[in-house]
Order: sequence, then structure tokens, then C-alpha cells
Amino acid sequence: MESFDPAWVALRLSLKVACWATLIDVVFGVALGYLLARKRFPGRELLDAVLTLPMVMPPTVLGYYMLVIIGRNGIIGAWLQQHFGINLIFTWQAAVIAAAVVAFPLVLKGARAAFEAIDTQFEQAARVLGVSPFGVFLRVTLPLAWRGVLGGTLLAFARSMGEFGATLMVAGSIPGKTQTLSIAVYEAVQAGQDDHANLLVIITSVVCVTVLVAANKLTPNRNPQA
Amino acid sequence: MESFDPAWVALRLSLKVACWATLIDVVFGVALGYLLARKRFPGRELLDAVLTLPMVMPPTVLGYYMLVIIGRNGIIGAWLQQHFGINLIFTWQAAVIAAAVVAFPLVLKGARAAFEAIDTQFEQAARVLGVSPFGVFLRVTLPLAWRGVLGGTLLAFARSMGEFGATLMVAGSIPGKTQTLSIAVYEAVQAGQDDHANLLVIITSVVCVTVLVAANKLTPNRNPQA
Amino acid sequence: ADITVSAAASLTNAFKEIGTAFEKEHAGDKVQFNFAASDPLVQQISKGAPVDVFASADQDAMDKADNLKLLAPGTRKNFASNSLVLIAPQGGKVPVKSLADVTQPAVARITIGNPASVPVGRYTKAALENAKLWASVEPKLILGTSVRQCLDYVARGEVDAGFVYATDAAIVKDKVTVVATVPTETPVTYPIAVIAAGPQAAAGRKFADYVQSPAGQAILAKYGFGRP
Amino acid sequence: MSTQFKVDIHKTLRSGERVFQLQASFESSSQRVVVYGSSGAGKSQMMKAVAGLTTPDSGRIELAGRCLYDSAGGVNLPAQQRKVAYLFQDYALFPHLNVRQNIGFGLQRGWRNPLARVDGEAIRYWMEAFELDHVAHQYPHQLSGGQRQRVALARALAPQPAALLLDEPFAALDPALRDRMRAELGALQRRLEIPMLMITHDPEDVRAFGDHVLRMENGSIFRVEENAA
Amino acid sequence: MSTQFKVDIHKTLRSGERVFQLQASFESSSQRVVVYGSSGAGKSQMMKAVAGLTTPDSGRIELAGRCLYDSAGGVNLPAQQRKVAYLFQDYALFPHLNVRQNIGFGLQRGWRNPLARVDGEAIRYWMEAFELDHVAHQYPHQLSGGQRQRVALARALAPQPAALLLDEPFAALDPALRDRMRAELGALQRRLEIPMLMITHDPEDVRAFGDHVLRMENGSIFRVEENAA
Ligand SMILES: Nc1ncnc2c1ncn2[C@@H]1O[C@H](COP(=O)(O)OP(=O)(O)OP(=O)(O)O)[C@@H](O)[C@H]1O
Ligand SMILES: Nc1ncnc2c1ncn2[C@@H]1O[C@H](COP(=O)(O)OP(=O)(O)OP(=O)(O)O)[C@@H](O)[C@H]1O
Ligand code: MOO
Ligand SMILES: [Mg+2]
Ligand SMILES: [Mg+2]
Repeated sequence: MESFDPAWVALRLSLKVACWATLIDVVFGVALGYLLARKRFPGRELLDAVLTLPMVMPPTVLGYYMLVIIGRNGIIGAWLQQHFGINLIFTWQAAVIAAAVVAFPLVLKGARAAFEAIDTQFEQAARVLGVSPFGVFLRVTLPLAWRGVLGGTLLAFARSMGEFGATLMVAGSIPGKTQTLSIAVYEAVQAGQDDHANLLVIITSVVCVTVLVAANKLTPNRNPQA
Repeated sequence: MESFDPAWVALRLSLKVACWATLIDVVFGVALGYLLARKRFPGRELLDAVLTLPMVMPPTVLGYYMLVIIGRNGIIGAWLQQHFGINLIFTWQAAVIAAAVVAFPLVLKGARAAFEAIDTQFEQAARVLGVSPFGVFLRVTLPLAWRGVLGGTLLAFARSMGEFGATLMVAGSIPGKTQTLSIAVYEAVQAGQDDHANLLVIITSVVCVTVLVAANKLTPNRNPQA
Repeated sequence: ADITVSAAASLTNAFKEIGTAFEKEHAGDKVQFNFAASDPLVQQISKGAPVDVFASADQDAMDKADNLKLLAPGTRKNFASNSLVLIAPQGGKVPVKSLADVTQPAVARITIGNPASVPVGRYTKAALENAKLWASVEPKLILGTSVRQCLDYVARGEVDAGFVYATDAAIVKDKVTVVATVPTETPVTYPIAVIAAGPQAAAGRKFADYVQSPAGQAILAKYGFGRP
Repeated sequence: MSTQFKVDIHKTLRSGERVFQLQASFESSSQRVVVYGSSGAGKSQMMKAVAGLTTPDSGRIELAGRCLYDSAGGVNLPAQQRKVAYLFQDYALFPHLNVRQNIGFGLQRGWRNPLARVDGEAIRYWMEAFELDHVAHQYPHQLSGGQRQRVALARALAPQPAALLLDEPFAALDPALRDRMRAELGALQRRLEIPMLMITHDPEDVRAFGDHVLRMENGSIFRVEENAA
Repeated sequence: MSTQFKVDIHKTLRSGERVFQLQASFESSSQRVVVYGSSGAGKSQMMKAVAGLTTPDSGRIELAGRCLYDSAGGVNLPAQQRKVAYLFQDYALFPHLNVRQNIGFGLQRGWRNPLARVDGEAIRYWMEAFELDHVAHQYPHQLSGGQRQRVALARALAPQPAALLLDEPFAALDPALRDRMRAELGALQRRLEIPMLMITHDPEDVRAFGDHVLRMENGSIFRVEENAA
């Protein structure tokens, strides 16, 4: 099947982009989710809502605004260009940024809900035992919130794999360089190549189902009360 | 501002579509999330992963497949046409279906994680007190899972408001009839009408932030352990 | 060198073949394509996307690029033409025989590209206005955001008629009937230009020239494009 | 008096390599049966099986003539139909409901929880009897250990159950309060004339409620002392 | 002996209209202090303040000469620096860790939890002393009530604390086991020579550990009996 080889390249790129984007989202999403769940400060719910906005915007529109920001004349783009000579537009890193922004609310909400569900008594017990606040977070809070965080993370991964609107805008659709699997699917549908599109959809589905099932199986419920 | 009036119409349509889609997702997402969290059956994780696939697909592609299914000549579409004279394509109901499909995994995952985090002892206590299984679900399980379900629901609402790829495909973009706010934003950006696009983006943001903040404030944490 | 070409989506199939042919003739050069709708392509280039050649589906988009001073002076050329056609689903229940039929009440839904953002929509609107049909067609319109979406609607029989490019109709010959070629006021011509700030502008020139060479033109003709 | 308890169950609990064999068998015509035995002997597990919260691997459970479980006959009444008051050793109070609502939980049928200001004779009665009036609207996390235990007991007793299964009901209370509650519970049991099974480590409880005393050790009921009934 | 405990704190707990005033003040030069008092008197709340789990509204807490809290001086040592063993009345065992890991939790510094097969002298010692060997790899939800209480006690004692704060440490145990554990705890306290504050309802505990006995009622320390120390 001649269409298989480029599909393989696109798949590898998609996985790379989705993994990086998910990683970034987990780091920031878990931190901010914890903040929103545990700290009381004015504008807390507002911050939550604002951070959810990437969900509300059509990805293409988001992509347009991202182009404005990280483009050569954009605030961040110009700075990167000037100090590091980096141009992000049309690179796979831009695709990572796009996917990370679009998928961010998923990790955030999952983590926040999971942290809110934990009985704070367990954290108190850990503190009295002399464990530092960060240790308590890593050894008690996070493991107990694990299923919720994982749920959000898997959604973010899935969303990153499926992202194409914002990605197309900032990373373009260059085969072998920035053309992810979902952009390839989109283009195949646009070009009327239904067979090719179906093939790509099947590849995407199989890969994602495998990843999702594996992730769920490999990380058992660490809150074994049932 | 001449562009305000159609924006108002589009906003009302978007809210109607998002509310219906969210409602549908909550009913099915909570039921299936409960099933996945509590019942052990072969293929459980597979079902979970398959139900997450709408996240992985580019919405446009999803829209394409939905056209194949609910279109005038589609499997379900033809049947509806023949037996009820209903044509879904290019109606706001089609937009609801599109948004509901795209946002479904959000409620599902949020609900599943929330149900998994509950200590089953509370449900046992309710059962011994003579409450029927459905009563236990409504009176104990759901209230305890509430924050997680709410998180997923708000994400689904946001996603429904932002959906345009699949909606565009099955609902068309008929101003006043099926042109939602996010389709309008998309088209304004495509057409290079930046001012109009910015206005619409601001409207969308303000409305969504208001809805999200209100939802969070009006539904306090019903698991008051902190 | 690696040449990056941003081209209108409707050129996808033809340009991919031209790219392969070009690479065969110019050993050492590689062509990377970035296909999308014409307007976003201009936005990307203006925000610093490293593009060497831009091929647009209409003059409007190229004019925008020109106004933004993105083009290498003197490189803008028309390289292909297309024609606007009225299509109907094959075996459709509503017979559409001529352009005038679009006013019939039986023809309930007609799809065109959104004139605000899709070039083919702009051509269609102008042509229908010219033929004094716009007013009666307007209430029936389903606006697509790409020509491909319009084509899908017709191919699947969701609408009774639609306006697309001849090249698009050719992709799904077995599902749609070309009812009529619609005369357009301004000819549907595709301009190409080299981007001034392109990292491989020199090689880009070679590619732009190749598109206009007999070899390139032959491939375009194969996909239904006319001479400029 | 007729047979009040007839329990003969077997269940294997596994956790990794460790295997715990529950093999509880006793019969009693006393309405007040007390179980004691060392920690981890299987008392709570046996009681859970009687309440229908776990299903034995095999055996038979009869309470005041009603057959609740019979592996041979394929009988396994679901917990909500066994009509027993079950006091969880760790209370299991509903964290989202206040004291009133917790006590009223089993009194209200249907799909809605009692309102935060729920009232009623039974609720008032138990709140007074167990000295909980002043914490009526507090949530479980705002209660002291002994208050929690009393709420859990009131919640279990309020719906007029057909049998009482109490897992260390007074463990968290001070001696004076224990005495008062013992009297209250004893009166209730005499009034309703229902079988009562109590797990306890307190000799006072044995004295007050041990018409029939069972000792459990390592999963089995070891010694049976029938007191003067 | 020098002053071991010096507590003088005030805290107002509110829940709706109900107000609970905690006004605990006592001083003791005994290392073994026992607190008793009726349910809801404020014993656990006072102990939580000493452990640093809640912050009083005002006052001062000193333990064996160390000042842990002083509202006037702006001192408020965080819980993890107070180095006290705190036994939660409802245990608060980590549900995601097995018995070994729970006991080893405070022994391991840093950001990782002990492995499921964690071992070490202290863990072995406490598992044997509290008769937990056979449930070493079980998780809290697989333990009996008394096993949970023993794990919680072992977890609190293992990291060699500078003071013991124990909230009804033996409530869920049978009398024989209580005796053995009392002996074990008494020996530990004598070995380490650290102050110990125990809440209990058991007269035996008062006898064994009540060098100094406090009675708490309605938020205040009412009567102070200094036994022969
Ligand atoms: N889910 C489980 N899996 C495996 N073993 C279990 C499980 N639950 C309890 N056990 C074991 O079963 C035994 C009996 O437990 P049970 O709770 O019945 O003890 P008990 O007699 O109530 O003790 P206590 O007086 O301490 O509450 C214990 O040794 C416990 O470790
Ligand atoms: N978070 C809270 N908000 C309001 N009141 C509370 C809160 N926590 C506890 N209380 C109240 O404070 C009082 C003292 O509680 P505490 O837990 O100290 O009692 P205790 O002496 O330990 O009783 P017990 O022997 O029953 O455990 C109780 O009346 C309780 O209702
Ligand atoms: O530029 Mo296009 O191919 O008409 O959308
Ligand atoms: Mg027990
Ligand atoms: Mg207490």
C-alpha cells in the first residue's frame, strides 16, 4: 500500500507532538489544578473559567491568535527571533504548543476535581509524620488523585492526537515535517481521497485505542477501596 | 454596531445547542461512566477507549462520517426520512448531535474518575438502610461524585460552545438558523474580518466565563471534608 | 534545497504530481507543500512562515499578499485557469438541466462557497448577480467553508445543486453531473509568486518557473485546469 | 423462644498469599447475642455477611425465622431487603449530609435525600436520646469521634429495623454516656423484641446484653456460653 | 522534673449557629498525662492544636521546653517540624499504601513512598510488637478495625518522635491485646523519656498512664488530678 509509508511518518509525528503536549499539560495542569482545588483566593473561579477558554474557542480561531502571538512580529515570536534566532512557525514545536494550549483545560479540570475529592485528613497525617509539603503532595495527594489526573491526561492525549485546526494554522501541513495524522486525515477528506482517509482513520483509531487501553490497564486504581 | 444583532442571534443559537448537547452528554456520560467505574466486564477498558475516540478525530472528519450516517442518504438519515419524514441535515438538531458526539468523552471520563474515587462503604451503608439501588445512586453516589461530574459537564458545555468542525459539516452554516457563534467566529477569521472576529471572540469569552463561574459558584463542594 | 510551497487546497492533487516531477528533474531539490485555503496561507506568510512560493486560488488573496509586500517583485504570474460549474447529484430526484433551473421551487437547497471567505463563493455570487439569479437563489443557500464541503454535499445528495470548480467536479465524476459551465465576469485564474523573504527564494523561482513550463502545464491540464 | 439466629457460613478472604478462612457457625434462641474475640478474628466479616454486605462462599443465614441467605437454595436477599440495623465499625456516615439528614436517611424512601432541616418524630426522638440536639445541623467532619458513633447508631436504629447488628457500638464513648446509651438500646430491643447481635470488647456490654455469648477466634466460633436467658 | 506540658490555647469553632469554645489550659511536669471527659468535650480538638493540625486563635503551646506555638510571639511551628507522634482517632491510614508502607511512611524522607516490600529494623520491630506480621502486605480496606488501629499506632511511633499524642489508642482492641500494647507503649515511653498525652475513656489506661489526669468538659479543662508521679 503506497499510502502506508507517509502515514507511518505522520503517525510518528502525531505521537511525538501528542506526547510532548500532554507532558506540558500535565505539569501545568496538575500544578494549577492543585492551586484551584486547595487555595482560596479572590478570582479563583474566574481563573478557572479563563483557563477553560481554549475549549470554547474554535481551534482555527485559537490558531489565528497563536499565529499573532508566536509569529515573527508577535510578542513572543519577535522576542524568540531576536534573542535566539528561533522561528517557531511551521515547526513541529509549534504543533506542540497548539496541541498543548487546546488540550490544557482537560488536565486542569480533571486534576482539580480529583484533588477536591481527597479527604485532607490523609495529608494532615503525612505532615505530622514530618514529611515536607512537596513530599506530601508527591506521596499522598497525587497518588490518591491519580485516577482523576489520569482521566484528564488521557483526554488531553486524545485531544492532542486529534488537534488539527490550531495546528494547521501555526505549524502548517508539511508532509514529513509538520503534517500530523489528523491533518493528513483532514486533507485526504478534503481532497476526496476517501479510501486513504478511511485508512488513516483506522490507523488513528487503532493506535489511540491501544494507547488508551494500555494506559488504563498499566495504571491500576491506586485507591483500592472497592 | 451593525454586527451586533446577528451576533446576538448566533449566541442564542449557540447556547441552545450547547445546553441540549450537554444535557444529552450528562445523561449518557454519567450512566456509562458509572458502568465503567463499577461493573467489571470483559472489554471494559476497550469500551472506554472506543468511547473516547470522538476526541481523537479531527471534528471535520467526524462531521464527514456523521454526514454519512445521518445524511439524507445515510443509514439513520434515510430511515428517519422514510418513516418520520425527518431531515436532520442543516437543522439545529444536527448541530446538537454534532456537539454532543464531540463533547461526550469529557463527561464520560469526568464521571468515571469521580465514581471510582468514592469509598463504596457509603453505598453499602445506604443499601442496608433499605434504599433501592437507584435511590442509592441518586442519594449517595451522585452527590459524592458531584464535583467530578460537574467538571466534566462544564468542559462538555465549553466544548459544545466551541464546536464548529463537525457542526459545520452536518448543520451547514445558515445564518439565523444553524450558524452558531463559533462558526461565525471561524468565518470572520477566514474572511479576514479581524474586528468582527475580535468582537465575536469577546462575546464568546464573556458569556462562557460567566456561565462557567456561575456554575462553579452555584454548585458548592458537596463533599465538605476540607 | 528544501523548497516550501504554500498552495491553495484546490491545487492539492495537481501540485503533488508537479512536485514529484520537479524533484526528478532537479536532483537535490525537495519540495514541501503546505496546502490550505488561500486566505490563511497569506496570514501564515505574513506572520513569518518560512515559505518560498505561494500559489493562490484567486487574485484577492494574492493582492493581499502583494499589499503586505510579501512578494518578490516581478514574480507574480497567472499559471492556470479554472471554470465555475453548476453540478447536481447523479440520479437526484430533482432534475437540474440548466442554470435557469436553480430558481425552480423544487430545487430547495443550493450550496456555494461562502462569498466572505471562499474564492469560489465570490466567483459564484458575482456570476449569479450578473445572471440576475442571486435574489431568488439566496434563500436556498447552504454556505460551505471550502469548495470540498460543497462538493461533498452534492455528491451525497444532501443538496439539489451546487457551484464548484470544474477541477473539483472531476474528482467525483461518478457521483455528480456537471449541468452547466457558468460564465464568470472575471476569469478564474490562479496566480503564483515567489515570496521575498523565503529562505530558498532562488530555488523557489525554479519551481515557479517549472509550474509554468510545458511539463507543469501538462500536469495541470490532466487535472482539468485550463491555460491562464 | 424460637430460633433467633441460625448462621452457618463459609468464606475465604484472600490478600496476596495470605488466606483468611471465615467459618462461622452458631445457633441461638436468645434474642441478645454478644460476640467477642481478639482483633482480626473475623467478627466484623461475619456480621457483614449477615447484613448482606458481603456474600459468603457457601452456607445459610436465618434471622428470627427469615432465611436471608442459603447457597444451596439459591437464596440471597439483597441488603436493602434484609431490614437490619447495621452499625459500621467505622461509622460510614454520609459526608454530604448533616446529622439530621444522616439520621433521617433510612426513614425517607424514594430518590431524594431528606432536606437539611428535615424533622419528624423519630429523628427528634433519637437526637434527644443520644444527646445530639446541639449538633443537629453539623456535618460528619465537624463531629467528635463519639458524636459520630452516636449518629451512626441513631441512623441505624431510626427506621425500625427487624434486627440489630452492632459492631462495637460504644467503643468511642465515655463510661457515663455508655451507660445511658446501653439503657436506651436495651429498652429499644425489649420494646421491638427483635434479635440483636453485638460485637464488643467491653465486659459491661457482655453483662448487659450477653444472654448468649460467642467467642470468635481465627475465623471460627470457638466457644459458646449460654448465660441465663 | 521540668515542665513537660504547658498548654494555654483558645479557639472558637463555628458551624452555623452553634459555637464551640475551646479554652484549654494546663501545665504539667509529668511526662504521662491522660485526658478524659465526655464525648464532644474538645479533647481531640485540643490535641490537634498541639500537633499543629489546627491553629488556635490565640495562646501558647510548649512541649518539653520547646515552644511550638505562641500567638504573642508569632511562633507557629508547622506540623512536620513538631516531631510528635499523633494517633488519629479515626486512624487516617493511607489507603494507597499497605501495612508495611504505612508503618514505614514517616521513616522515609524525600519524595518517594516506601516500596511495597520495604523492610527495616523499625518496621520489623513494630510489626512484631503489635502482632501485624501476617497482614504486612494488606491494604487498609482489607484490615479489621483493631488491625487498623494498631497500624496507625505503629506508624506514629516508628519515626522516634519527640512526644506522643494519642487519641484513644486502644479503643478498638480486645482487653488482652490492650494489655500487651499498654506494656509495649509504656516501655517505649520510658525508654525515650518523652512527654506523652493520651485521650482515653478506659480506666485501665488512666491507671497505667495517668501520672497526671485531666478532665475536660465543654471545651475547658475542668479538674486536674496529679497522681503520685
Ligand atoms: N478485603 C479483605 N481481603 C482480605 N482479608 C481481609 C479483608 N477484609 C478483612 N480481612 C481479614 O479478615 C480478618 C477478619 O477481619 P474482621 O474485620 O472480621 O476482624 P474483627 O474480628 O472484626 O477484628 P476487630 O476486632 O479488630 O475489628 C482480618 O484478619 C483481616 O485482615
Ligand atoms: N470543624 C468543626 N466545626 C465546628 N465544630 C466542630 C468542628 N470539629 C469539631 N467540632 C465540635 O467541637 C467539639 C469538640 O470536638 P472534639 O472532637 O474535640 O471532641 P472530643 O472531646 O474528642 O470527643 P470524643 O470523645 O467524642 O471524640 C464537638 O462538640 C464538635 O461537635
Ligand atoms: O483557496 Mo480555495 O482552494 O478555493 O479554498
Ligand atoms: Mg471488626
Ligand atoms: Mg475525640
